Amino acid sequence: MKTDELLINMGPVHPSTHGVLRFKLTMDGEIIKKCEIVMGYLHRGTEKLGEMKTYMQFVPYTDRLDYISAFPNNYAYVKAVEELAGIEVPLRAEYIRVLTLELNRIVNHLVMLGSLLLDLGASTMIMYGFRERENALALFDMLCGARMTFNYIKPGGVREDMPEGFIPKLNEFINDMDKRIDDYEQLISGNEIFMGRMKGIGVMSAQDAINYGMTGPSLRGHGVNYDIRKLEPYSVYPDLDFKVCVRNEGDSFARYMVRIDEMRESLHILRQVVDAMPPAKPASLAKYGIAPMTGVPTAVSTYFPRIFTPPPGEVYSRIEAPKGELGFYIVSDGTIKPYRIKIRSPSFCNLTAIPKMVEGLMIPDLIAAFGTIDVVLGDVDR
Amino acid sequence: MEKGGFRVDPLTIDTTKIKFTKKQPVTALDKLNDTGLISTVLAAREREGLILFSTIDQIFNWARLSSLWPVTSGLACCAIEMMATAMAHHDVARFGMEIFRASPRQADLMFVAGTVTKRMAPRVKKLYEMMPDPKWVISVGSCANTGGPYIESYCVLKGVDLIIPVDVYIPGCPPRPEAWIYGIIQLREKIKNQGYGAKWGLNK
Amino acid sequence: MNPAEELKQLFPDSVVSVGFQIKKPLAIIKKEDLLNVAKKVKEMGFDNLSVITGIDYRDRFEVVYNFFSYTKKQNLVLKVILDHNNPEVSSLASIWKVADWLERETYDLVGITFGGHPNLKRILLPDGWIGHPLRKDYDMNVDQFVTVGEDGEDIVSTDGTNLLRR
Amino acid sequence: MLFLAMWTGDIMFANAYELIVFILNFIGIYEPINNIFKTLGIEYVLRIIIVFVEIAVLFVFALLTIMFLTWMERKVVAMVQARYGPMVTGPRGLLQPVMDGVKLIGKEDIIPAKADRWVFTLAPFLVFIPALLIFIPLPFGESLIISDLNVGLLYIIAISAVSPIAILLAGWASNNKYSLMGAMRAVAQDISYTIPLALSAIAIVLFTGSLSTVDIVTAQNGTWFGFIPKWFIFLQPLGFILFLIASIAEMGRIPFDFQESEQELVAGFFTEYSGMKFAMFFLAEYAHLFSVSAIVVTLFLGGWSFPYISLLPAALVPLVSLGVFLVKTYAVIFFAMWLRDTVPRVRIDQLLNLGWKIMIPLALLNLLVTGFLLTVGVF
Amino acid sequence: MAWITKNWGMVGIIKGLIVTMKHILRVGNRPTVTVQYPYQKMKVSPRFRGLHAVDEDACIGCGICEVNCPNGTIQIVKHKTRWYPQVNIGMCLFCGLCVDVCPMNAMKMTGNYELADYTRESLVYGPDRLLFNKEVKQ
Repeated sequence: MKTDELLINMGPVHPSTHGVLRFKLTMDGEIIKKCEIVMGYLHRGTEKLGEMKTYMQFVPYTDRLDYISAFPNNYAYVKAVEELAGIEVPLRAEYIRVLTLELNRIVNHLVMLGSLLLDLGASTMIMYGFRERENALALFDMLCGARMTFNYIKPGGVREDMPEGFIPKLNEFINDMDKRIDDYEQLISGNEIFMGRMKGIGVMSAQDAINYGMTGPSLRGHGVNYDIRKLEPYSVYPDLDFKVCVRNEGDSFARYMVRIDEMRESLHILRQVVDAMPPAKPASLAKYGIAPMTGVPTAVSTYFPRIFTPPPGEVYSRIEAPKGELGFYIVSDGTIKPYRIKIRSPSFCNLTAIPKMVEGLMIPDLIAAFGTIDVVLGDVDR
Repeated sequence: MEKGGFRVDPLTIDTTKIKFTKKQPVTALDKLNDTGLISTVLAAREREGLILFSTIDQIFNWARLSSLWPVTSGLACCAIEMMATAMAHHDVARFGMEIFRASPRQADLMFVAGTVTKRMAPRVKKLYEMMPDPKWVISVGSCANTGGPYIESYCVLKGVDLIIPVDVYIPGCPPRPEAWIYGIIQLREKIKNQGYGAKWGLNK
Repeated sequence: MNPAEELKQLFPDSVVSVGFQIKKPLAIIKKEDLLNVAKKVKEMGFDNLSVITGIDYRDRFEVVYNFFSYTKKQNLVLKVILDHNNPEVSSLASIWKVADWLERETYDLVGITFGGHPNLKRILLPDGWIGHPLRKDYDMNVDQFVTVGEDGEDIVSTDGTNLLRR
Repeated sequence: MLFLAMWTGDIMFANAYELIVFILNFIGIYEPINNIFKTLGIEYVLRIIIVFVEIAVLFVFALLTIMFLTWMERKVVAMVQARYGPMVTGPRGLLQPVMDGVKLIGKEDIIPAKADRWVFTLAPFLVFIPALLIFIPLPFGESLIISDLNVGLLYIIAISAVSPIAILLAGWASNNKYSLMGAMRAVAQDISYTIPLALSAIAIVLFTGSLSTVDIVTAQNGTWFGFIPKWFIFLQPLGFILFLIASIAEMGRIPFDFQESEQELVAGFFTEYSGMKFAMFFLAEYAHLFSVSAIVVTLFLGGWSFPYISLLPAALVPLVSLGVFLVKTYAVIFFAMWLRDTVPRVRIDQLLNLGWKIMIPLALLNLLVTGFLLTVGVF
Repeated sequence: MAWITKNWGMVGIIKGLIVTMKHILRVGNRPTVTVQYPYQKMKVSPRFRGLHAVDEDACIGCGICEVNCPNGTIQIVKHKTRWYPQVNIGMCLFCGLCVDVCPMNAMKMTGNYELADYTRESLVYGPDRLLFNKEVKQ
């Protein structure tokens, strides 16, 4: 019997593509023969805009790359600029930065868990995930006055010091979160249907995964013990005690479990950060409106000129963002605007592995594997 | 600037044309109460034509404004806040809007939530055309309103109202879920005041 | 001895110069020999190709490859300098799979051709887009519009009458 | 006199028609009306009128139930997810389903250009009408049954086998790949789950020796040792679990909602439907939810019967039994909703594996063991 | 036996059902978290970046905010006799750079987020809607 191949277009507007991505699937019945990814539906030309803005004006644009975890984007860009210009940052600012980074890692993984389970058909987890996310966003709102697009980490420090009553609320959140993660594990991890959907799906060897450029938690699910926070320590991570979460199976379930472990680890880091937070200097000028751009050094930012021109040069600087290796390649020609900004986004490189990963699987498996890769389209298309 | 058929160039808007419409209910709560069953049906008295028909119209209008099913079409950052709006803390289900239909055939309302790139624009337009009448569009966030942060970019459409008619604009980048719900309340207000034929092109 | 100097010893002819890119060893390679050097680099344990950056310097193009080794925990930067008229360099997609998309992206936005690439077409912008946006001479004033054809593929034109209202 | 007899005695009626006739008699208007028709020579007209009244009541009941179920679904989801659910439209959002219905009536009805016009229009009716037809042999309470068919169970299984055909028609006529895939999946699922459903129901028939739903319920009257109700769930625990899983698959709900499976196939076989036609699929889904739960209750949870229900005065029994039946049915529905909010969806091949490789052999084994034990005389 | 309990014992599903039942019954710090927006309002932090406000007396119309705005949201226009910023919040990023750079601390961002409107033109907030007077307020 001769059968025809069926061509299915999933997307760009499809409930489970996390935005606007398109899969061109060549199907044999329910089996995927070939998967081609078409992207660019959210290509906004951020890199070109970077050449048209000053160094300070580009910070808000980094918020909108990976819009679920904006703090790491801010920080990766700011770190590159600071490396380029050789700026020292006060210790308190570094601690605040790490605090926000780890908090944002939890938020990112919550959203990822929720949308993964929503794609698998369980609508409840996303509500629980967003419930806790909302608590974290209240903290962000308190800290920097926005819920998703923060523009908080600036070259030379952070925008403002922590407000009154922030640390107690943070502690409340941390303690609450412990129990919530137990709830999630009880709800999802042991579920037979969930395991049946995830175990042995989207398997890839560690060699392949590295070759396909996967990074971050997705790679750690393949048994590669790697974390930029350990390998190239930045900020105050060398002073903090944490372990790298690795799973060896290399399937969707392992990638999911790495996320759960990382949330616990982030809580552990947050506790240490709260304990080790240097006290705010007295006579801090960090009142509203007096921020790094006015050039006045405060407890959380060094002197930073209003017209900032870094020396000519090139830098590639990267951090461990919640989704993987996030790097900024900045070329400066000594003017107030960068000559070229290249964003190495984790989602883009992780996505390269999908066509290989899903060959011979079915559409539901594609959704499961795609969910565990954890892609944000703003980050893919930039 | 008429190039490319742009109706309004956001950079050079003539400020003299701006009019302020006086709205009777001021706060969000007033507006919500103003779109209740009784006040919606009583609004039939202010309409022209037979009171019976306009009353039936108003009942239909109330049904429409109280069960707006959005189509699942997140484009960018604002889509995450759209999800947050539907989630437990803000719970847009209170307005009967939690049924996010994946198929535009069954939806009444489209949130254009995020940057409309040149490449996405024909798809957004097609999605809108696939929706059955009566249908409404809410443009959310700076990107969809005017192009916002990416207004100087080479591949971003400068406002979604260039391709489809927009009923309510919600500013914010992205707007808070509360701002989102306020926009929904504004749309309810608009639906309340519209005639049965207004969307169908029968009268007016 | 850092990996860039190692490369200089192995390929004295191919490596033009070695240096540092803010603490990261940098080697500038002749563009003809890139593939050979890259194979050696892979053997040296640089299994992760982080990023490929194409830069338009108005008189020349530069392509920068950032490598990282999970086994040795070292960085390495390779740089290739290309003509402005005919920017072409051999593709690394056969060695690192991730280079496939990174090179397509560089081709799309900067307009550098990668010889031997299996599927070199635009990735972020639709096929038929005029110009490469990240070149410095890209004309930002040309409005290009996209419409969808019968088969679901994009058609680019400068005429937006089908798309825009009124 | 009659009232007293009913109060104390145990008059039972075969179906609701007889009950209505009895009530009319009791009020004393049945004879006069009947005489009028008799003199006209068209006495069957009264019969038809009564039947129509019955059907109208059933239809209204079904629609109200469906509306209540949509509201309940949204509220249960909200409870699980730590929120409120519909609040603004009507008190606690009770008017929400009504307004959804009114709105859907006022929507534009789109028939896609490439669709098969007649089949596309016919399919929603073919889904909706059988969903209501299943209500006919359901014993809502003592005497409260439209028609006590002697092949009741067979009828239910046969009627529910119509919906796959209609779904296939809908999916095919839409001329959309997602619709077609959704329809194919739905049909594969329905066929593979009707078999374990029927097999585990037959084990019940072995006990009762009758396919009539009324007989099945009356067989479950009474208690063992005075406190354990004589429900078949205690005799057939395996059969109950199999039947429950199969019936959730029949309803097409998470974890087995392949007909819709929003994240994979947009909206399954009704992707292209809008307006009232879409509403019909929606209504049929909830009608199915109710009727299948009612069948679970009838077969395994004792239907309207309840320990010591016979001690009640006979006049109250129809009402009380109706209440008991609804409570049990809503408990099963609540379980289905609760399960829906907890678990993810299984994959289509896992679903078929579960159906063919595990549930059918188990159902056959269950049937064999039951038959053997009955022959030996254990029960 | 272990295989059966692992794969078909449904222990995990029952555990999950227990978690959701705990939520239904609101046991153990799992309350309804919904803030019913128009009836109750969530507390917005004092740093929240909403609609702009310009101090009428302090603003000198220098245009630093206009220069520093990433995408040209702010324009300096004439209002009565002096020059003030006009903000098109339809394209604003709400990044707060204008507040940071204001040399006179005249630019503020309020907690007002109820800005939805029916036309694109009404999203342009001229000085007449942005200005506030400190003395009047006190």
